[in-house]
Amino acid sequence: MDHIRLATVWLGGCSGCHMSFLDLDEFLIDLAMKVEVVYSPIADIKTFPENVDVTLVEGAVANDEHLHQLALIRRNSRIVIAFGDCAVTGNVPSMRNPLGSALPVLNRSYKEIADINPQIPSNDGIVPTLLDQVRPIHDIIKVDMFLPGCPPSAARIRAAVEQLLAGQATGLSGSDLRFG
Amino acid sequence: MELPELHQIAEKERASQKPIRLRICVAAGCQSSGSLAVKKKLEDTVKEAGLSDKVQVVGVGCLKMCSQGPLVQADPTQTLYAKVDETQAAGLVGAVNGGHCHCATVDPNDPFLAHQFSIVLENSGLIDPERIESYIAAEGYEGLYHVLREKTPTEIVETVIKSGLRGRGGAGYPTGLKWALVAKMQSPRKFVVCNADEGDPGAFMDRSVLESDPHRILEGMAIAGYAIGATQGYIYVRGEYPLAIKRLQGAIRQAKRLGMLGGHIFESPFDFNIDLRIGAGAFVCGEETALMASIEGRRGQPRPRPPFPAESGLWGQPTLINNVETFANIPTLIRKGADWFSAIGTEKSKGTKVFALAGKITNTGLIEVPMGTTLRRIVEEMGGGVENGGTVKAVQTGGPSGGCIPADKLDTPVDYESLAAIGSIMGSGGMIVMDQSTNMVDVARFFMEFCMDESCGKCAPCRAGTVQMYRLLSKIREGRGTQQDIDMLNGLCDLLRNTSLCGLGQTAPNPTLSTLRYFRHEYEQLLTDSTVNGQLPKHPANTT
Amino acid sequence: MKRHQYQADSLIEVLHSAQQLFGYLEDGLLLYIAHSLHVPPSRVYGVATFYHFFSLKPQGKHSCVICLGTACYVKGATQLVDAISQTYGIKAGQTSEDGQVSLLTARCVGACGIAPAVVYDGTVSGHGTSENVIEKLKGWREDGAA
Amino acid sequence: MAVKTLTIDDQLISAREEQTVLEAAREAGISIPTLCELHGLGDIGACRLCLVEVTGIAKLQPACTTRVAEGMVVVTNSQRLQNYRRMIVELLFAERNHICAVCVANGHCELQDLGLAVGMDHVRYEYLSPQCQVDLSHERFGVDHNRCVLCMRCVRACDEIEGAHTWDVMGRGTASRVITDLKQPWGESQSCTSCGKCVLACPTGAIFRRGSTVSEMERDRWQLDFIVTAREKKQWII
Repeated sequence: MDHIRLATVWLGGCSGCHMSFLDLDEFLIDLAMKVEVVYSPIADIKTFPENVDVTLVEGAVANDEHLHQLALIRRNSRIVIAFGDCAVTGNVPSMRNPLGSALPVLNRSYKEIADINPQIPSNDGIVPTLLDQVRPIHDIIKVDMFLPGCPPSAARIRAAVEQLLAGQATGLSGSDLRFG
Repeated sequence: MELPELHQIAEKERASQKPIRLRICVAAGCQSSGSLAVKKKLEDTVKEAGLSDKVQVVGVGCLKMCSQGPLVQADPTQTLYAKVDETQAAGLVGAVNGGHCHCATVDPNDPFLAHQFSIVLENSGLIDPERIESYIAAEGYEGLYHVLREKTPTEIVETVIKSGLRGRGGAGYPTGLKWALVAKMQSPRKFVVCNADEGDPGAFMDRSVLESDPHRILEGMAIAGYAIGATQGYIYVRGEYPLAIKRLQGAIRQAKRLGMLGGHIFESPFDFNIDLRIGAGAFVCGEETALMASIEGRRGQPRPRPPFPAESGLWGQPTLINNVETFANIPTLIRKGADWFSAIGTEKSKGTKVFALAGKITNTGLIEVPMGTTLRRIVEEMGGGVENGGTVKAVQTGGPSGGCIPADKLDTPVDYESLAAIGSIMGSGGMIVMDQSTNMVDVARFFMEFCMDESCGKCAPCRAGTVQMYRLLSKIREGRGTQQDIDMLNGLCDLLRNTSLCGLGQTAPNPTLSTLRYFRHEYEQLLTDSTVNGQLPKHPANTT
Repeated sequence: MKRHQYQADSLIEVLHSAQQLFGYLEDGLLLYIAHSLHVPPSRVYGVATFYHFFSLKPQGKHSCVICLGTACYVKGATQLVDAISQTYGIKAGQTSEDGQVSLLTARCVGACGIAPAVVYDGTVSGHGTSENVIEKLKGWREDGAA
Repeated sequence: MAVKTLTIDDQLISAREEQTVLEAAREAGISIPTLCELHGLGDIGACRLCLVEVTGIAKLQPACTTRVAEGMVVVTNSQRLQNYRRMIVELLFAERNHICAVCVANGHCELQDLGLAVGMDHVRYEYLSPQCQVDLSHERFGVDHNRCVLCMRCVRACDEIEGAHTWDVMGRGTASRVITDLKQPWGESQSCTSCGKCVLACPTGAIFRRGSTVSEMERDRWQLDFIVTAREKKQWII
């Protein structure tokens, strides 16, 4: 059997979900027998490849680059999984949403509390522009499976991955659905 | 007071009338077109011309054709003058006195007037709403007299059951059964409540009745009080209707003075008082349990039924709640009998219904027609079709709880069942005509915004659901919606209809559902062609 | 309040009267009402904010209420609101900076026959247009400035 | 004491006539999701999660306010009811800013538990992201409106059990907020007795003990029931 082509992506989030993924410990070795990691923040690959079987997306949609990435991910992936609360709900990054727009956040971080040279960084094409509202990824693209948790525990990730390996992504249930 | 005294008052009132009478509408619609100034001018003109013995100017209630206001009708010729202004006063006074004038008149054979059948509005435009004598001269309070002196409460309830009268507030619950339910409750205190919280945007039937013939409501309520064994009544009236409030206050005062309210009415053992409660701007208070909460001085939030108000209403006591138009039917029904009443209308919907005809229509105003009249007759014949020669696209009945009826369903008769069958409701009687320039998604969004603003916030589906539905409708209206959004909207409609605590939430989906049913293409035209899968939908977040 | 015999269930009537007397319902006034009627302050506040009629902030010298009932809506009442909002930079429910004009909207004033209806300081006027509404408000502002 | 026999989810059950469908179901070990209901407080039937199907009644009935009746046939868990419940829970999650990961009640939250019970893996509705205050003016407690679901338990606990009626609800619709006195900071409330019953009653992390950090806010809900029982039955007074 061919290896499953697996990608993991890190959007607006803390990378905790990836850390939790690493907590799979020895199961990672079993996994390595069956999957090929074709794209990941922990692998040095620059562009998102084509023909990906499964993509785990960590993080919320917070800037315009995330939008483009997601479009590409969806086009090139058979199954997209919202990986962790930020991807599923917006979570902590979305706590700025009640402020209405990105500007108050930028002002606070780059101007009001700046030690030297207060200015909002802007460089078209290099620094991605923040979106006014942070959104869960299913607001932007179709998502095939949701894996909530902040972060999802290794056991929960394993439950989801095993479903995928068995070829039946029926979704999690019971306490594996707990947010937070 | 005995019957001869009542007749005496009527006789004296009729004798005081001059041979020529100019009845000018002083209800709110015509008042805002300046009818009070016209009335003053007419009075002055009569006085100056030395015609005071012969000509009399009377302020009356609604003369129905509101778009032609200020309206003046002359007796005995019955000529109806339209859009009368102060400068025409002299000409008008001259005309009724044998001269001529260039005032615009309405043809008495105009279908708008000719097809009307008046029960509720029988006195509207004829009597002076500020004088109880005027109502008595029109046989007012005679029904109450006979009821109190000659009938038992059970007989009254039976008459109402037999008449087939159904609640005119919208849902159409048989009035007689409601009365019977409260009547059989054993309780030392019971209440009668008149729901005059006419909240549907685009409805002004109840206001016109209250402003044109307030005593009719008092009489109807007193009869109800006798029938069910209540001694206290409340009228819950919208704060937005200052004139109606003023006239009701005056009417209650006069009725008390003449002994039609208070202790031992018409020398019978029956006591009955009525107090006003002024609403403070909350649509949900039209819902009976919310209305009662509001009368008790609390936030107007509904509670689950059962228990129904008939068992446990105001202050936990059995309470009868009917709307203005229902009570307004009672005096005539009692006077003329159940058989007379039940001969009018259709098999299941008896009597007449008052509609406030408005929107993009030539003749805006108040109409009363027998149940079973077709929408086409109302809109096209009586209403004169769309103004400026346009064509009808839809008719909205029942306000935020009702639906939009497409033009090809205009042959539907107006009765409770027929309207429900096509996804609308009778409602309290607002009827808004829309022409081709109206976007139906806009209409759905308008009503959803209304329901969102008016949701009391108590139950979760209505509070949080109306906001989501409003957002989905806005999204679709602004061209950002997808098929998935329409599906989600449908799902929410189903949720609210089946799980909301009160009628507001349960019926809030109706305008959306009916437009989705009959004007789905208007929604689909607005959808973005992008599929969610793989492409970016247009989203405000994506444009930043 | 005396007229209502200090009954707790007369709260809404009392609030009506208080607003008529003072124009709006200030916190101190609400507290006074609460104590006099023996109703919890939070209840008084809850009731006062539930009903659209009651205002907890001072209103402008003049009020302009645009009816947004269905009949008025179909006949373009939202354009009147937009026109005023644009001209004076106030949204529905707000008062202009000079305290002259409060812009309000209503859910049907029952004058559908003369839609769109506008209520200027309590007087209903029919057939409103962006032009005649702005004209009327301009008159008020000039009176205020003079 | 009259006994009524009824059927709940195909199970024949006998209940006392003053019991509600919810109480009868619980005694029989049938769980129906609830949120605004709390034992010891008056029922208001507002959250609509406990709606059940009753044969012969067209409308769904809230189990918490519907009395048992002889021969009644109740279905508590049809596919249709499950769908509605999930939608309602999603609507609640979308209405305020419920960020479980940084909530004092994380792991001890009835809303979170409901998410599991109805099988919610994500929220399909748009998050409304309203601006909400956090009031920390009280020396012992705090209120975070981001996490309030307007169940009115605090209002009822304060009114029915403590008798202070410090809490009420202001505004209407989705703009409703729970308030203390004249919407003043809780710490300045004249009527509050600082009894903490509202803290015990709150189903989410909206009302909490100050100093609690993420996941630390646990409550002994039996205390409320204990107080009510003691007051009503007076069984410990000689």
